[in-house]
Amino acid sequence: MSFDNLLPVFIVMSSLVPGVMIFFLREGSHRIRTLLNLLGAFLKLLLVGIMIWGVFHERVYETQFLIAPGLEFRLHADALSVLFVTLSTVLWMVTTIYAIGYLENSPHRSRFFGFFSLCVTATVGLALAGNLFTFLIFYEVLTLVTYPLVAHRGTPEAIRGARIYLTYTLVGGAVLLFGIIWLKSLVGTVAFVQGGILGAVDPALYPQLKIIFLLLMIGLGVKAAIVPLHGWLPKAMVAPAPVSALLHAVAVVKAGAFGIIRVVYDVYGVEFAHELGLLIALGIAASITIIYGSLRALSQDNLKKRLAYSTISQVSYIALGASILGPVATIGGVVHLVHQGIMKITLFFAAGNYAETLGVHKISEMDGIGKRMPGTTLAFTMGALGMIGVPPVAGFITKWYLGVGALNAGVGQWILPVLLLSSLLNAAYFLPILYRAWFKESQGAWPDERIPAGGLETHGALLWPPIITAIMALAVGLLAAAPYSPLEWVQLIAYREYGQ
Amino acid sequence: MAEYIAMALITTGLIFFIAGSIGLLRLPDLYTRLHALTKADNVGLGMIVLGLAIISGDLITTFKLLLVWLFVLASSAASAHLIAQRARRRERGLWKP
Amino acid sequence: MLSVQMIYGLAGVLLFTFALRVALSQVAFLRRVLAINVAGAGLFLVFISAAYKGAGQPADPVPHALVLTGIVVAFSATALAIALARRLHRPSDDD
Amino acid sequence: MEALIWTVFDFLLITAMLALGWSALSTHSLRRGIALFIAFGLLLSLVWVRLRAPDIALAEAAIGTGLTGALLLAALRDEESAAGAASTEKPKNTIADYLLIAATVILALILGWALIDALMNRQYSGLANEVFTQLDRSGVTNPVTAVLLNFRAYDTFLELAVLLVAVLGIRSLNVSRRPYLKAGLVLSGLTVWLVPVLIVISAYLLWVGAHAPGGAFQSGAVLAAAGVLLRLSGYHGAGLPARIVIRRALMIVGVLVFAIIGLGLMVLGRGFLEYPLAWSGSLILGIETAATLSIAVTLIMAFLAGETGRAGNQEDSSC
Amino acid sequence: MIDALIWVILIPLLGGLVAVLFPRIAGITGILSTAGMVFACLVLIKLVADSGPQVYLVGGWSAGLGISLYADGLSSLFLLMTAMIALAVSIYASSYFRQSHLRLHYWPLWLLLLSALSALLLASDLFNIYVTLELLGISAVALTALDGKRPAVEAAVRYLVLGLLGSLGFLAGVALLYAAYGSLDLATLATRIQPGAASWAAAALMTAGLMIKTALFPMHFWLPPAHANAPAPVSAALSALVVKAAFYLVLRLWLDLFGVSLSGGVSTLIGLLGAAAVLWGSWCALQAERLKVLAAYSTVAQIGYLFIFLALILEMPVGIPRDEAIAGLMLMALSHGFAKSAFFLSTGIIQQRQGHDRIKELAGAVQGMPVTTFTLALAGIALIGLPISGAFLGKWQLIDGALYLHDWLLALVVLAGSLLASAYIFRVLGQAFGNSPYPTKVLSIGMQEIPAMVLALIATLVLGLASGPIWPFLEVTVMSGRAGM
Repeated sequence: MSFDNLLPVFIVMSSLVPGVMIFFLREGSHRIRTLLNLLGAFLKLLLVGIMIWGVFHERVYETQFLIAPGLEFRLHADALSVLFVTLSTVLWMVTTIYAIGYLENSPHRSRFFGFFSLCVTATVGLALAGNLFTFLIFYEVLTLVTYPLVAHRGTPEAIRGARIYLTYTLVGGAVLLFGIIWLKSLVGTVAFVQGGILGAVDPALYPQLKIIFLLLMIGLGVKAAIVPLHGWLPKAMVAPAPVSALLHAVAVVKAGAFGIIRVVYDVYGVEFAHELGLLIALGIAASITIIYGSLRALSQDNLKKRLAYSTISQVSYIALGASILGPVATIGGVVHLVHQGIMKITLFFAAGNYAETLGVHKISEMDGIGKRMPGTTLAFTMGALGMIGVPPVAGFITKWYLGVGALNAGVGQWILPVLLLSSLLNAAYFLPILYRAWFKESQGAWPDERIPAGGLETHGALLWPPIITAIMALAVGLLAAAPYSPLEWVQLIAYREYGQ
Repeated sequence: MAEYIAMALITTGLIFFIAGSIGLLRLPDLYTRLHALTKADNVGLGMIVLGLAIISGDLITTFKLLLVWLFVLASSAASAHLIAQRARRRERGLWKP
Repeated sequence: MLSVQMIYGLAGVLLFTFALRVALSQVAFLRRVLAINVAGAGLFLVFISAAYKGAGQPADPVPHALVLTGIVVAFSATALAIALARRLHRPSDDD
Repeated sequence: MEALIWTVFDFLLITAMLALGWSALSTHSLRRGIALFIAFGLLLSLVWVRLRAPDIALAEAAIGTGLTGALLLAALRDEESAAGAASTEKPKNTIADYLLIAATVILALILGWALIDALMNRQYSGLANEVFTQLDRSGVTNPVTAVLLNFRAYDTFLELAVLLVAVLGIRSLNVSRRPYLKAGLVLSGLTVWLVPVLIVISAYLLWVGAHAPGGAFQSGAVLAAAGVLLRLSGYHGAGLPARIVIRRALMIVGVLVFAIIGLGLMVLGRGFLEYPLAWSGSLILGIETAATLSIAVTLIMAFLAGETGRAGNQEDSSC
Repeated sequence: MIDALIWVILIPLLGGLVAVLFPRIAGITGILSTAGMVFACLVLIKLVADSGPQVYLVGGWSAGLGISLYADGLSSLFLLMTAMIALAVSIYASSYFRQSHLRLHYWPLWLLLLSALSALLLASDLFNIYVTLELLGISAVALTALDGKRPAVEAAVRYLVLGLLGSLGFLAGVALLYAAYGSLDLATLATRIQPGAASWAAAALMTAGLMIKTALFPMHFWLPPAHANAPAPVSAALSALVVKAAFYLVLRLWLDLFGVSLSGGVSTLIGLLGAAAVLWGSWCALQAERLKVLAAYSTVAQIGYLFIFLALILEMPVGIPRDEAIAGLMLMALSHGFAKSAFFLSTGIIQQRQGHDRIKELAGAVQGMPVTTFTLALAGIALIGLPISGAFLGKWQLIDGALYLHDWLLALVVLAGSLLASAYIFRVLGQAFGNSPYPTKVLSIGMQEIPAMVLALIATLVLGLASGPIWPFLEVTVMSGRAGM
């Protein structure tokens, strides 16, 4: 086995091994824990860098072995997976730093960071999965390792939220499993191939294929929080901020969206899916989710709840992009995988800072918070503007490409209104926050001020991550045309997908 | 000749058995039943053994048969005694004329 | 046409099924044990009757051996069952 | 004429046996039930004789009826002594009972049909011929013993293990019982007189097993009977050796010797329990002797139900 | 070399005798002899893999007159599982029983139970199977009643009675078959047996008897009390091995004997019973208030899966899908064996630590012992059938086979069963996230926690990722096995 064959495994291992080691650390020894965490993160980053370079030069990184007859465990690096891997690796690293600061001297940290690393391991694994079987394995593992993170606080509501989360995701997993096995028993393979594997299927099977598509979408939609399968997401808000950040920006929700992209492009093949008329259905579901999420977000006073509903709506842009035929929309959708991640993680970091530093959880408590915590609030603002789609922040690019793509595909007449409306709604539920934060006077004392004013507004480990991600969000927007920028990369993906 | 004697003996033995069984069924209380059973059966068995011995005609078998008879005698006597003793201890099932 | 094998075999079947019925119905534990023993005897009867080859030639010894084994096995089970029952009736219980 | 007599005899025998079996299970008093069961057993051994299975007749009379009966009676004795352990039997003739009866009738019909089918058109005569052709290579002349201790010795080996396991289980429960009171003159006299005889008889049965009905089980059962007799007439140890280690040794010696001989043969490059023809007779006798001891001890201990006379000793029970 | 077959039986048996004679060294004897068993099993596996199924004529007499032992992929794999679990359980037990006087009785019975298992798995002579069944049943009952507490003894009584009824059914079948076909050797019978009243009745009786012994719904009611009231090492063995041995016989009989000539309606019935068992068992597990009761009911459910598998296999024509289904069944059975024993062992640790195993009150306990909790979690994952566990691949095969036969009902039952399973497993694991203080020690009782964890790891990672070799092994050794002879 050459290095190229092992690289995917190494990338998975680079967070698995530290994770397992962390489990067996004593609670007290946080220096070693931190060391292990960062070591793993850096190593992963390094390996991913190599992989980016290699994939760009069309090198093949593939690990596979037979688990059972016809069931192949296959890790494979193509442009799309590299995109997701990079995203999760970078954000995991930032989040780890954040979490170290966030969880300082709170109990059960070995458990927390152990599962934290396993969580990113699962994410990376399903990003690199080379077929639906492997994808399913990591998809379920992801469920299992995120459950303890959601339940981490151990309060009754935390456990309840975790149970709801688990119920949704396990049922989803079962449906997915059923769909995959059915698909395999029909066509014999479930490998990811650019352009899909169903080109030459006997038309008699089309009805069954439609049902299977539905099953797969349900199974993935649960994690992607597509209405009406989104119920778990607001409940899972009880988790600590870094967990929410990771869940919403990188791990769980994204896993679902990523899976949808995989199924549409590399299993069914976008043209074939279009022929079957599946894309329309997906598009409608996505649009509904976008609008519904935004509407619900409006009425939330709890900051994290509002962010949660905004996630529901934002993630569906990815599904929407996947549901529109043509490379441009594809670019819009896939690139949003990255953009939404960066922006949303910024927002959650900021929200976490407010809660940790000043005990602010409600939007109504945020008056004048901008003066108290300028750095954090700046980052928050950046993320919010990006979400609304204000150029030049990343979000704008997504919406632009989606719009153009829709027009090219000739479905503009109903996609554009959706985009417009959702942008308005985004503005409607973000701008008031910004207004309160910057322009209102604070009403006296903060609910629970832990860190005295003066000096740094909060712990460095809490302050820098949001700022960094905010800068990223701006950068990917400004430098969209630069080589190796997400957009460039996604265009590479799209044109490989459409064979142009 | 011996045949007929044997037959006769066995038949009488059987008759004794029948008598004993009838006694067991008909007699009023435990002691009388025991009486009927042991007496009749032991004699009956003895006669049958004798008959069989004559038929078989060789010594070893005769010896074995006799042993059988002795054992049955001993055990039935002992068991009868035990049963009677137990009943006696409980003073029950005694027949009042 | 009713051969010896058959009548004894059928007798065994009768014994088996009847005893089975008793064993399955609501009865005291000892009676259940009794019933299981009788049922076993019924099966042994089926074995042996199948082994019977008529007055002339000797019977098939294999079933005989099997039944001998079976008898001992049945006894072992019975003994254990009775010991369990005794344990339940032991006055000084739950020590 | 003779055939007719036989048929009549068969029918009488079967009817009597069935009647006894039936009533043993359906009388209301358990005690009577057990008594009838013993009678049933004796009649059954008559059936075995009729079907030319004398070995089984012996075993049935000794183990199947004698010891089992003794056990049941002893258990009954305890049950009656235990407070409130009255037999809890539901009143009959509920719906469930009728259903059960129907089910068993159907089962009986199916089984009967299957059996007739099996006996009517059987193309395969069973293993009798093979046994008799191989008999002279088995080292014994009694075919049943040949099957038990040579052809199917492995079964017998495991069967001894079953006996051992049962007695180990009984031992682990260590239930202690009211001791029987010392026997009166007559019984103890009988015992003193009978036990040696029983020992001689068991030895005879053991030896005769090689060429005639008899063998380890019958002889072991007789030996056990001697022990039970002793126990009933108030001897606590029931004639078992007092030293615990020896009891243990006696318990396992049957299986042990069996295994050791088997392994020894393997060491000599033969298969497990693959006797060389020259020795097979003596090997079988050796195994049977050991088995007899184990069986006797095991049966006695089963009867004693692991009780030692030193009752209630938790840490280390009978042996 | 071929003596490996007999050694697997003799080693634990001799160990048992030693344990009777010298209680002082019983514990070490137990560990050593189970280790020996493992070794013998490995030798046997090697043998089977290299040169196909093995036949051993005990006493050198030709099968039929004598008794033959038979080892193929199926039996040798079951044997290996038995030996490995036995080793782990023995190590565990040597610490579990250290303080209690029960050890005096535990070791001999346990070792003899093991030899019974090996003998049963290798037996290929119907009456010999009967004897091994009784040996197994009686030793299992004795072990169930080991701590003379009333509930245990009552459970044991019920267990014994039903076990005896089961063996009677089996014996009746043997009688019929011998009467009809004049042989007891499975291979010989397989060539002689033809459809007919006798064969059908025999098949029905034997299967029914074995179904009682393997506690297939609705004959399962004896299992939960027995398994929930026995000492933990015993429960582990009963749930993981004893029940499965009876199932192995069902499989063996139908693959080698009845399946060859008889077929038809049975599979539907078996499938329905299996489905009912899955749903009912899981449901009861969900209701259970004690951890061990939960585990026991989950065994009922798992047996259901195996029977669903059997039903599918009986439907399938001989060929690749059937072979894969058999392999999947094997994987399912193996991973359940390992997982369930790990689960029971961990439960025992908790019970010893807490003095009870009431699920609602476990919160502190579960967190006090991270390794045990981890073990419970791993075992639970295997019981649910989530990746990465052998059961996941098994369930995959199961659903695959069901779809292959267009048997949607069974496929859905399997899914529902998994969901119920996850519900009752996470009912327990949910307790692991209270706020009670973190333990200072990661490992509290190594001698007990490590064997349990190893078993759980085998059930999940090893069988889930490295089970590749099992498939060709089974295909070579089972399919080319008896049915052809």
